[in-house]
Amino acid sequence: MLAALVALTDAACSGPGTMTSAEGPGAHRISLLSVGMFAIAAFVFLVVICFLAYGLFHRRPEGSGGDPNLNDHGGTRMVLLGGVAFPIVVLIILFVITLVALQAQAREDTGSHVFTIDVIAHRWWWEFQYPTQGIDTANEVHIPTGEPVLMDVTSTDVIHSFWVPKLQRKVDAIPGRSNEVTLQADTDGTYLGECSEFCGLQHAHMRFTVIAESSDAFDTWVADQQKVPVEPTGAALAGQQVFLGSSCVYCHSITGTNASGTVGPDLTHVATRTTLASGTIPNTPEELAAWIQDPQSIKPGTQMPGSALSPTQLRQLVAYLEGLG
Amino acid sequence: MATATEARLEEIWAEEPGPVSWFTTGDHKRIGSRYIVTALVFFFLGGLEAALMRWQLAQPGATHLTPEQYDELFSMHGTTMIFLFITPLFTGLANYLVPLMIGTRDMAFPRLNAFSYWIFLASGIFLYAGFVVGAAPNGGWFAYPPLTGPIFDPGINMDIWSLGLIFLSISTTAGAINLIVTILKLRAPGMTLARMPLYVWAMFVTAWMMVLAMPPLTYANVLLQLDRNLGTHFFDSTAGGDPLLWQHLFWLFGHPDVYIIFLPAVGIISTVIPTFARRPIVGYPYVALATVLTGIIAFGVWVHHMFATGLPPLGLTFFAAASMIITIPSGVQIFAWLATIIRGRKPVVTTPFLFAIGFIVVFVIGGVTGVMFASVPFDQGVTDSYFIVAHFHYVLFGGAVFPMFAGLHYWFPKITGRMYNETLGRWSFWLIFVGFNLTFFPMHVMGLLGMPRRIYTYPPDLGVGGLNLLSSVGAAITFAGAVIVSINAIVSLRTGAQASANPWGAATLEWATTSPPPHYGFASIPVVHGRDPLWEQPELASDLTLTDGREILGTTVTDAEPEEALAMPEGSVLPLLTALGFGGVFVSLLLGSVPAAVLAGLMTLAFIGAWTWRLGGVPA
Amino acid sequence: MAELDVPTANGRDPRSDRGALALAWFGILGPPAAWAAQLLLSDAFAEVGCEAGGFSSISLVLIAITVAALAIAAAAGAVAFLQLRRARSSDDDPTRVERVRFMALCGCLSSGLFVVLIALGGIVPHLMLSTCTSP
Amino acid sequence: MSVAQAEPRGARAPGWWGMALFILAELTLFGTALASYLYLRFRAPTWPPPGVEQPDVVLGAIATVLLVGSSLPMLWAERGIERGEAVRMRIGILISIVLAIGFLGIQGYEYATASFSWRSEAYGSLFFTILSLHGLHVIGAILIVGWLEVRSFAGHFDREHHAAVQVGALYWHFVDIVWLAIFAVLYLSPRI
Repeated sequence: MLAALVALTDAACSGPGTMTSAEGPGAHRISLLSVGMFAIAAFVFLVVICFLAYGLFHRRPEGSGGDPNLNDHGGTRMVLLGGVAFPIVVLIILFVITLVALQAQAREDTGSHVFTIDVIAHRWWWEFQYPTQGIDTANEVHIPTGEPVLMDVTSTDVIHSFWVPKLQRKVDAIPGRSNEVTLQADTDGTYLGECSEFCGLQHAHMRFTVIAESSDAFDTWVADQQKVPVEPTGAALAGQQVFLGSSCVYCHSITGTNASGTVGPDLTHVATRTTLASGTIPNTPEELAAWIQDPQSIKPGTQMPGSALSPTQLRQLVAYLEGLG
Repeated sequence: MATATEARLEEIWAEEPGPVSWFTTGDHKRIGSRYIVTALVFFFLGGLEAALMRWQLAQPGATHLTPEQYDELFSMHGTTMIFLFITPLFTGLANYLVPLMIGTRDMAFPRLNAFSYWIFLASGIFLYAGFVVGAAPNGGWFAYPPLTGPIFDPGINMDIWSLGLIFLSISTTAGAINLIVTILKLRAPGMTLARMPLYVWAMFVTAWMMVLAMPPLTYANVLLQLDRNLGTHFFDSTAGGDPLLWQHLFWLFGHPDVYIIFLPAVGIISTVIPTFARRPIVGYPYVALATVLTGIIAFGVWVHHMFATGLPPLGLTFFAAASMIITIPSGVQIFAWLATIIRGRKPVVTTPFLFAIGFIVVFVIGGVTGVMFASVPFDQGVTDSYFIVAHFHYVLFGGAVFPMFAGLHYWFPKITGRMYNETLGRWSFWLIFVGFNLTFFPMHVMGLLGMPRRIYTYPPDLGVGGLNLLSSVGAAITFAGAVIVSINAIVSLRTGAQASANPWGAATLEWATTSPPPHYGFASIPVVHGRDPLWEQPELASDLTLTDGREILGTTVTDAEPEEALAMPEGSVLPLLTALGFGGVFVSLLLGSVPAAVLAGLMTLAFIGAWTWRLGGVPA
Repeated sequence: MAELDVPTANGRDPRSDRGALALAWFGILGPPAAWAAQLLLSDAFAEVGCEAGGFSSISLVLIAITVAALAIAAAAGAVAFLQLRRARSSDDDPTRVERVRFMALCGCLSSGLFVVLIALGGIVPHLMLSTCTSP
Repeated sequence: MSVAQAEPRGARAPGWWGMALFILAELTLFGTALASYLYLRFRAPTWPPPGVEQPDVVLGAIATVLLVGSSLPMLWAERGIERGEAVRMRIGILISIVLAIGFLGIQGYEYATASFSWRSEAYGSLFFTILSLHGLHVIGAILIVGWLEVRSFAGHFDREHHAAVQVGALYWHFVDIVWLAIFAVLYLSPRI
């Protein structure tokens, strides 16, 4: 059974969220621990199955009624050895290994970090603030590869949980508390992140992406994000007018305009993001238009209301937003 | 002489004929069977909810269910299976069996027993009223605030949930107290603590855990109700409260509760295996003590449900140590069963025995994965993923429902007087065993692939589509197996062979009575000289016939030495009325009308006054 | 009282009887009580100590709590072991001796398991984790 | 040969065990309540929070004397019925009830004059919830003991048959003793 478990996991290693193919030090510790414990578990299971099979199938006299004075001398030794002695030894070893892993984790969290990212969980999207770089983005977080970044995780509404299966353990986002976890990716790449604490209707569509890139690629990304978007022209300008004239400004903010709502994500550089609605739909003009038109059909229960824009206004608004590179 | 005594006892312990006695009975056998049947109805409802969830999750991006419906389904699936199915069913089985196994005629408080059942039935209907008004509980079975707080779940859904659980805790606590006093005070002479059947030990420890575990849940729910309806700030972090307070209180109840579910199952297995291995359990004191220690340590492990909430690591290690050590008593019990089978005669392969063996295989898988969560970093990796869902179904479905099927088949002849159909029994076992593993084993892999819990859908690129389909197919097979069990029961009720008093040649006292046992249970209270009365003493009759009215024998706590005969009350309708009174109070609270609640409260007090009018005073 | 051929409570000095029973229950329930106290106190100190700035003597307090708990659990084990030995040589009626030996054996096993649990939970973490690693 | 049917009292009566276990459940409930109070207290930087003054210890002390004092007439009543003196029992119970009502009066006064409400802040929520939880239990105890009083007028209790009085008195003593712990945590602990 458990051998099948290990086999199945390896076979399905291709999944974006596979914990056992770790890419970060935190996840390495966990996958090392899990492989070790699966081995012990498989061994224990095998021992029990052998005893059971022997018990069921070895030949001995067939008794009719119950025999109360069959002595169980040998049996008691088996109970004490198998049930007490062997497990205590294994558990003490496992406990010490757990403490070693916990110590490594604690050293990692209290050690030095290149910078801190404030992770703020909302009802059903993730806000990432870079205080040192002065950036506020959503659902996609860029980090330099190979560098430990401190994530300061909290929430503004209900309890969520910040989890990047391939990189690190999960940590709950609890309103009124800030939990720290070190995020570090050993190789470049995009890593799937998920909310793993039930947080209401759209808990299933509250994903984010961690993009690990070389430090100079990271620096260019930071520079882009710090730029104030250039004045739009033509259809984009008309789109800006549509944006400023509609209810979008109450929830969203774009630097360089007077839209300063914080209920929804900051849209200053929304075009640079590869997905929209917290990892639910790809960032293409058609999907963006459909999302603006009727978000409830894509994420039923989301806080964003539908909009009654004419097709031309919609086209202009999409043009404006897609221009916010 | 025996038949005259039996006739006399039959007349003393008789109940009013016809349907009236349905509402006034205090007979532990009728109440026990009622508990079991009602719990099986909730088992069917819970299974339906599970089937709908598996239908929605069978392929990625399915839209069979809206998120709201899915949230209500998984919340009620968890709440139903844990609170309304498995615990009441084991309570009912204990109500039926414990008095017979300890050689007495009824529970210590027959009317309180009836009251517990009526409250359980009323709270089950109360919880399911949510579906009728379209606002079933939707916060999950552990309902973490602030999600279930006044701001983010303003509807009536979570009020139904938390008031329903406070309502149910009355029944659980009353039933547990009743069981403890019965086991302490009414054991047959000679049944010292060292000779109590292991099923009675298991229910004894379970009842103590119920008495100690329910208050934290009730208090947590009272705080949640106050936060939701009176504007208090217990879980509101902006005003000095803390959401983790709820998690501490809930899991201080939560983990003992999963052992409240598991220990009765352990008691059933420790009764079934020795019977079919044709020998007493190996290492009786070790198994009895293991049950007690599991129950005690269960109260010191609850923080392993909160390893990912950012508590200081040093604090977590205390609970990690306890979570590891608690597996040792379970290990002792498993090796005791294995030793019993090995040291016993050639096992008699019947359906209960098959379910017991299936239990051992499945529970060991659940147990070994359970130990892994005691290792803090690993738990922080997999908590709230489907790996956890796989684990707890292996230890709850595998660890409690398999033994339940074993117990129901094992005691079916005793309770109904009919034998079940063996071939149907085997078919149902293999279907459930295969279907169960097909459903829940893939979930281990889904968890490792990063599939979080409680998502109503998942994208195709997560790579868990195929596994989910496999799991849904498995669920269908398991459901088919359960249907065959119910067919087997219904068919055998009418056409099953007549069951003898002891069809399995078992050792415990309940098999000394006829099948089904008469109202008075034992013609004479048996005197016990060992752990396996029916194997050691062919002749059990004693001269303790106690025929001066409805009497049972009170005995001392540790050595069960006779003290005095206790008069038992007649059947009465007051327990039902009191339960309805409580129902009125809770419905009024739910609807928020204080005057109605006060009125219902006064009515309840009146019924309690009438009920206790004659208690502990000069006999009428 | 009933006149039966069943072992009855009379004919024995009730005070020593009750004393032996109290010791038997202490043997079984003493160790878990010590462990429960150690768990709650240590966790309270760990959480409070760390959040209130982590005063340095906290690990000293935790060690003291653990040592006290170990002492109680070991004492309970000793009491149970004594009763077990005395029961083996007792000539009391067999039913009572069986029960006394059963409770004494449970006392020894219970104290054995809880000594391991208290040591594992109390001492080992201190060696590995600095007391107040910030959450 | 049959066992004599007697009306067991004290630790031999199932009713006594039933009430003892119910009290164990209630102790766990109050234990959880006080633990929650201490949990939130040690998380808060200042306790009680600024702008909320400490509960009045003098008032609390008077209430404690009244309630704990009410156990004495109850004990006296129990000894009375054991000797068959029903009148002494009735008087004892009556005095206990009066003292308990005095206790509730002080609680009511505190509710009315408190400068904070259960709605204002976690401190207020905790204070009033635990107090009213205990207050309800005092009312429950008064009802139980009052019912014993009524039953004694109907001649239900005598020297041989008074198990209910012992059970009712047991609950009464529990409600008094639990108040000591609540008084210590709610009134005294904010001061240390």
